[in-house]
Amino acid sequence: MDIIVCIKRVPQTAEAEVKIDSTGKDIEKDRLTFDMNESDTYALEEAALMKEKFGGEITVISLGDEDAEETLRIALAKGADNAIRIKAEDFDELDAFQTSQILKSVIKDLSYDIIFTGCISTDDAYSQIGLTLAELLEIPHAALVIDFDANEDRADVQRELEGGLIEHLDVALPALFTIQTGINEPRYASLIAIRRAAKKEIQVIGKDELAQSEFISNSTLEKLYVPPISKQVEILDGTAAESSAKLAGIIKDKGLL
Amino acid sequence: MSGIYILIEHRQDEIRDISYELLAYGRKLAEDNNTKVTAVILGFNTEKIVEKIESQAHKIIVFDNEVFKEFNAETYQIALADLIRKDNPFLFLIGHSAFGMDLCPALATQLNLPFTTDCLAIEIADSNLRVVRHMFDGKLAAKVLLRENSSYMLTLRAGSFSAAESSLKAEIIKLDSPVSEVPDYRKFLEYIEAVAGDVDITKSDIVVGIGRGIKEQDNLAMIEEFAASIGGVVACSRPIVDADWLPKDRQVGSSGKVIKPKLYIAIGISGAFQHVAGMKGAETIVAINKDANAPIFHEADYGIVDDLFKVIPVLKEKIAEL
Amino acid sequence: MNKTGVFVCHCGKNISATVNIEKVVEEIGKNKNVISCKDYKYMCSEPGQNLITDTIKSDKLERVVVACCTPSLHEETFRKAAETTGMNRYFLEIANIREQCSWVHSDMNKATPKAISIINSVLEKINLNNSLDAIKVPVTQKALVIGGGIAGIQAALDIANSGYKVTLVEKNPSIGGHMAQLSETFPTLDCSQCILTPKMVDAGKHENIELLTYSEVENVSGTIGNFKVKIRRKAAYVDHDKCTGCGDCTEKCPTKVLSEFDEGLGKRKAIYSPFPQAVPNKPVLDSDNCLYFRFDGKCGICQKTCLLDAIDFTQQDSFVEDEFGAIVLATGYNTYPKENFREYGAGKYEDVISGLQFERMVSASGPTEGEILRPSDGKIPKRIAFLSCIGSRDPEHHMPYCSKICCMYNAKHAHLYKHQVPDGEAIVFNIDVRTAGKDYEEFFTRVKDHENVLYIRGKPARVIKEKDKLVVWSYNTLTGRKFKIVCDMVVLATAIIPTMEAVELSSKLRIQTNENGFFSEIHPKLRPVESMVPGFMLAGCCHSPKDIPDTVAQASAAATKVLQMFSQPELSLDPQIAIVDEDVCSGCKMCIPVCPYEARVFNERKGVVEVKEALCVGCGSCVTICPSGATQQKNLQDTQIANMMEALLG
Amino acid sequence: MAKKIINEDINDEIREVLIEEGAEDIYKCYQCGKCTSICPWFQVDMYNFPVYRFSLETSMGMVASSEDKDELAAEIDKIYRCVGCDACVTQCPHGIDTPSILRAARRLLVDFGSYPETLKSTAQKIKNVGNPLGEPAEKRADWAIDLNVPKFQEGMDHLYFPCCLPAYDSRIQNVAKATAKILQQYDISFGILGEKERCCGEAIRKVGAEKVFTEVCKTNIKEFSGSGVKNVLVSSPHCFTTFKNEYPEFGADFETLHITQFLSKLIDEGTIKPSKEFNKKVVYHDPCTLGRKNGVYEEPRNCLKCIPGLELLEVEEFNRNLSVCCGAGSGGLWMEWEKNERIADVRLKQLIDTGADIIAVACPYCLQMFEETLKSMNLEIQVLDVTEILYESL
Repeated sequence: MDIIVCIKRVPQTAEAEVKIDSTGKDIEKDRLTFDMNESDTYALEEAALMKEKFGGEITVISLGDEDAEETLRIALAKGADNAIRIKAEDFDELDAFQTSQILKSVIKDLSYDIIFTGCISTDDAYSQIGLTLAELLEIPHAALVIDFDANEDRADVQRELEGGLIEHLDVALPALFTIQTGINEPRYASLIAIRRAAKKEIQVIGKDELAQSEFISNSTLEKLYVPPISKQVEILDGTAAESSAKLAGIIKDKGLL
Repeated sequence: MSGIYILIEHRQDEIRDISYELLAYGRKLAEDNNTKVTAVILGFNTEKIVEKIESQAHKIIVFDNEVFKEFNAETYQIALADLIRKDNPFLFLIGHSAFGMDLCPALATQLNLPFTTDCLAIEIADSNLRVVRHMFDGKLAAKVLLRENSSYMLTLRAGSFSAAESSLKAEIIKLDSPVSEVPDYRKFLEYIEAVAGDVDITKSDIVVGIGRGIKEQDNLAMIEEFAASIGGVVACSRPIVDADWLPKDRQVGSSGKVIKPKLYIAIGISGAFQHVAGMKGAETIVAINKDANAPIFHEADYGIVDDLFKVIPVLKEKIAEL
Repeated sequence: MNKTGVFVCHCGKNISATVNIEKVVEEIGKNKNVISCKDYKYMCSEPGQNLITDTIKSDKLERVVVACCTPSLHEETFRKAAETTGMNRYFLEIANIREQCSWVHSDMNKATPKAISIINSVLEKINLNNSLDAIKVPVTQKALVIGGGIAGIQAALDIANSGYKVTLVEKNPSIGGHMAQLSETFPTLDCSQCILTPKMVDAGKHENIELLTYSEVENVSGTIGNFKVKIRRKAAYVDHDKCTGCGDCTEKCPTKVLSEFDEGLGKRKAIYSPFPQAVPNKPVLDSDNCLYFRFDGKCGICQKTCLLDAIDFTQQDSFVEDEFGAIVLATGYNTYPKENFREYGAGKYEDVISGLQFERMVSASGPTEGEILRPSDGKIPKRIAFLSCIGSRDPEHHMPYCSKICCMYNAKHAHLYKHQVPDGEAIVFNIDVRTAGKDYEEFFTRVKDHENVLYIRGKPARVIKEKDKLVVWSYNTLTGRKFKIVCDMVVLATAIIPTMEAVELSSKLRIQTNENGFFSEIHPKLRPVESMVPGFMLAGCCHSPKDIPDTVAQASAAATKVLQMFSQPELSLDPQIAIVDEDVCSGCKMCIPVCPYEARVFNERKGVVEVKEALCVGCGSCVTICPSGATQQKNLQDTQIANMMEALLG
Repeated sequence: MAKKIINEDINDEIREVLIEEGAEDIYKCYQCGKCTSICPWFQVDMYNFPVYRFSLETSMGMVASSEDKDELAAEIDKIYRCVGCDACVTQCPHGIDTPSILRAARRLLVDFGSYPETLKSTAQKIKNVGNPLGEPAEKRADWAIDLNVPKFQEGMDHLYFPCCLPAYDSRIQNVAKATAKILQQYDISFGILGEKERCCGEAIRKVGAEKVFTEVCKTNIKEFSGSGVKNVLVSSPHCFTTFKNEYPEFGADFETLHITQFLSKLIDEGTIKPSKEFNKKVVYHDPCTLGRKNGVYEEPRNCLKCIPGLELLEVEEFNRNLSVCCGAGSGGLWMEWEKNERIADVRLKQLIDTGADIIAVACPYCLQMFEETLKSMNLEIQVLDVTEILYESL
């Protein structure tokens, strides 16, 4: 069973101070750490589990600059057999839709039974690439998968809905699935795998090598700004009864219950 | 402008909150832009659902067919593609939910519509459509301009808009389903409910966290009661798990679970950074602690500096009074 | 211009693997003095030596250089061979191209030119060598043995039995050493005292042996064949000529101190004989603890008790001076102080004892009369932990070497304990068990299999006292399990170290030791019992940790080396010593104090310094300090050195 | 799939890489296991940590090498158990530096993101905002606001570098405050760098995040030399050891003293003479990094002994070089191990059993570790820094 996993190298902003750079359209990245997008790590692990079950090869693809090879190499150490980088430096700014089209132009020529992507990237948070890609490749899809199993030509899939409800599906392969975090326990890379990965070749594909050279953009990011919310604790004083009453009021007003 | 279409999300005969929010926002947009709101319902035996939103839209388009009995992105996609091609609405709005996320990008792509996801606001000016959305773990907002087109598709974030009453009387149009059979390549099998009794603190919108400030195991009952009264679940910091008062899966923190509820009430938790790492993503954080210097107050939106044993019983009453 | 031959040895592959012999022969052949240059696989073998002698004869060589290993190994071999042709032995020199070249390099391209320049420099030296004759000195046919343990006793008896006089010096009041302290000996378990005491008596009574107990060597001068030795006889405050060893004084003495012989487990009196079988069995008085000395003449009970009037509080240290032809060093060992092991509570908890203390405990003559009892409460320990390698094999903190005997005595101790306390548990904590020795592995196997002794692999890290028990913290590295083993007693197999006396002697007598303080031998395999200073032989644990069989064997071997010397009336000494050009010497006398061998005297009449040939060893100190250049070393004159340097650097 | 339980060969490549990263001691091991029974984990009944295996396994290239996911996770968990207290290093007959062997493996793992998430996040925070708590840099000097502590300027005698915990943690800020107040009381010329200060990086280097360490190290050195800092006083032994022993290889040129060393000197000189009685039984806990690693045993005790009324207790058997780690070193502060798997519990019990009223520490990590652990114990005993006690008595 051959599996393709699309991964993205993203800045780790959860614990960081995020500052807008001088273009106003991007963030200052020099002090940030970068790593594989969180849900992509689960997607990769799901692929590794499927490979353990069925054999076959895992190919990871990332559209990114040279640094993305570091992330691809991590993927190679954690179960992938092949890695492809599509050179982001060959393109101007890309939106999610264009990215999907570029990925499609490479993936369409590859052999695969399953494509896994993360369900969302933590940087721009669109949740678009997976489904767009599935549509472009004209294969079925399911988003937000939290449980996955497969046999030769069908997948048994559970999607996470709101409120603890789960949707149980049966999907024909080949298909694309966007993977939710928590579906599995992503593995560590062993030192043997790390050394093996360090020596593997990463296939690099430039714009010229793509079958297509024009990709329609859906949207343009005009500017970034700090949303006008700041966290400052509001101490509710008074007697226990007074403070409780204030709190109850706030909870009600904000519709938190 | 050829109208604002809103896809109604429903499950097990209940309309999801997001749909009411979208309808309210859609009506406002329609008013501003001098157009109409059309709700689109796909389902089977949809009378009750239609009834519920009759007053919320100018028009309701219904595909009532057994194939739409359960949500299936692939079946929905076929029907909606057909509808949108015919009607070519200016805006097609879907909730940014498990439902919308599983549908919108594929549908829009099929139709070659400019689309974007997880929007918090929409600005329509001249012939341009701009949206506001969050990026980088919600730390920044972005203004995004969509490719100019006569028709757009967007998913909108739940909770960004308030639902509102309305007194419209929708024109109801029942259309025949362009699909008669659920395609073999994606089949709905069942809904699975989370196992009753099992508390998954990551799934709850309201979490009451307790720390060593509760002092004795016997006091746990009082907290459980309080949490139940507000529809929340009880989670805790490390010392409580250490003391075996609660199981490990209730622990919030770097070694426990990371939770992002709407409301987190930290009771008797000092706020060691290991704990904070697990709950800082909560939308609203309330801290109740008698130590005014407890670091938890750095994380909280609202704080009560008082003895928790005094506050909790009263708070329970006050909330019940609402 | 001397007709010189050069012989290059391959030393199997030792040299030829790194040095291009062919190239060396070719290059050396170009030297103006060299008329023949040959190579051979093993020059030291008979055909190799024949090659040299035949060439000397056929080519009428006047000088020979052998390029091979270090001169300390085969210089003598080749010089002897050269002498057979009638050549003066000092016309043959060694160029060391093994230790100084092939062994320390790996790059043939660098080693080969280096070998060539080494040989060239020796060619420069030998060109100016003179013919020399050995210096003959008479030998004093009397031996000194320092140390009266089993090694010293055996060496003294072997020499004495061959008809030569021996003086045996022992620092303690009795001979016998550590062996007298032991209980049974591995692997045969015969009683230590039973095999030792007859030898002690023999030594004490031997007509050729002069026993100087309670004595220490103060000073040694002279050289091989003729040492002058000053020995301090410590004041015993007992006139041993009068004393009969009746023991009354000891019995009456009111002062009790910890007994050194019992390793602090028992007590002795201030006037005492260390143990009943002591030789000589006459008491000494320990003035540090004696009430008479400590409180200004109070007490004196011993004096009052002694009917023979042998107690003499006025006695002073006295000195004996004598001459000896050879000296046997048998200064023995100490055990490394257990107090160095805070992690094991040693020195803090009474029930953590050393291996030697355990020996005293199981010895029938010991403080408990052979009963194994806990020092803290006198109870029979139901479980004993024996900890191996305590201070041994610990280069980071203690001693890098293996103390060799501990594995065996641990097994012995476990065996003795199990025999005494059959329901007790003996646990030996070890890193690995080393039992190389005749019948040793068999003994170890027997102890394990038949006595059910538990061997746990793993070095404990802590011994912690909990209530009246000792808890040993250890990790079994074979099962991968943690253990906190509760014991009644812990026995530490502390490392064997050289004695303080050996350390003092080595600096006083300039006898080389290794980095751990054990005396060094000339050659570890071929001359293992001779010290690097001529005339000093080595016996027993002062050379390295040893068991009794090895010690006795080495003692006899040392005695043989002494006897070999004594069997000839004269010794031939190396004539490559200093000479003084009396015409140049200004008589400044700077050389006199720098000579470590007192070999230089000022001739008042001539106003110049002269060399005492029998004492000079050719160390060269005088040569380097002489401001006028009057002092030169024979066959290593300044001009020779300058020429060698030029050949090496030019 | 069946697990393969045989290693078909020795992996010399991994061995060589690890040696390059600092595991050069591996061949010295003779498998005696003393390291394992001196390791603080030995005293944690519920956890088995065979320290001695790392040398041999590294020399066979078998560290973190399992092809089985769960087994590998367990192996990596083991690699991150080491708290770097150096108990094994100081007791090993061959002086094998096992923490460095583990750090070599950690360095490779960190580069491939194969290390515990909590440490990953700590590393990120240090890189992003310069402290492991993720607090903003501009709040770094907030502890000093009420004290009028000046910013360091050229010409001042000392830079006081409080460490991230005393700078941000509301409890531990008191250590920085007490220190500053003592220094002010005796007119010591000193200043702080405030928001220009970044974490010293000691712990994150031990975690294996060498790149993050190098970055903060270089930034600090640049800041120090730019400000003309010649002498640094630190509250944390971790800052102390890394400034003193590790920064010089990156070009640092300043002297560092732990605050107890500095105060002890003032006490010996007679400058500081505590007058107020402090009638408490105080047990001193030797921090590994101050004691075993840097041999500073007596100065902190000196700071306590001079206080009238104070009765100084020792943990018998476990003091000075035989002290037991609090568990916070080498990233341990951010790891949260299961109950019954915590070194801090073991050490606290030893400290409590002395009958002391107060546990005196000289390290913010120990303070944090003990405070956190004590909170769930419901005991009267208090944990204070030596400087806090000393300040009380002035």
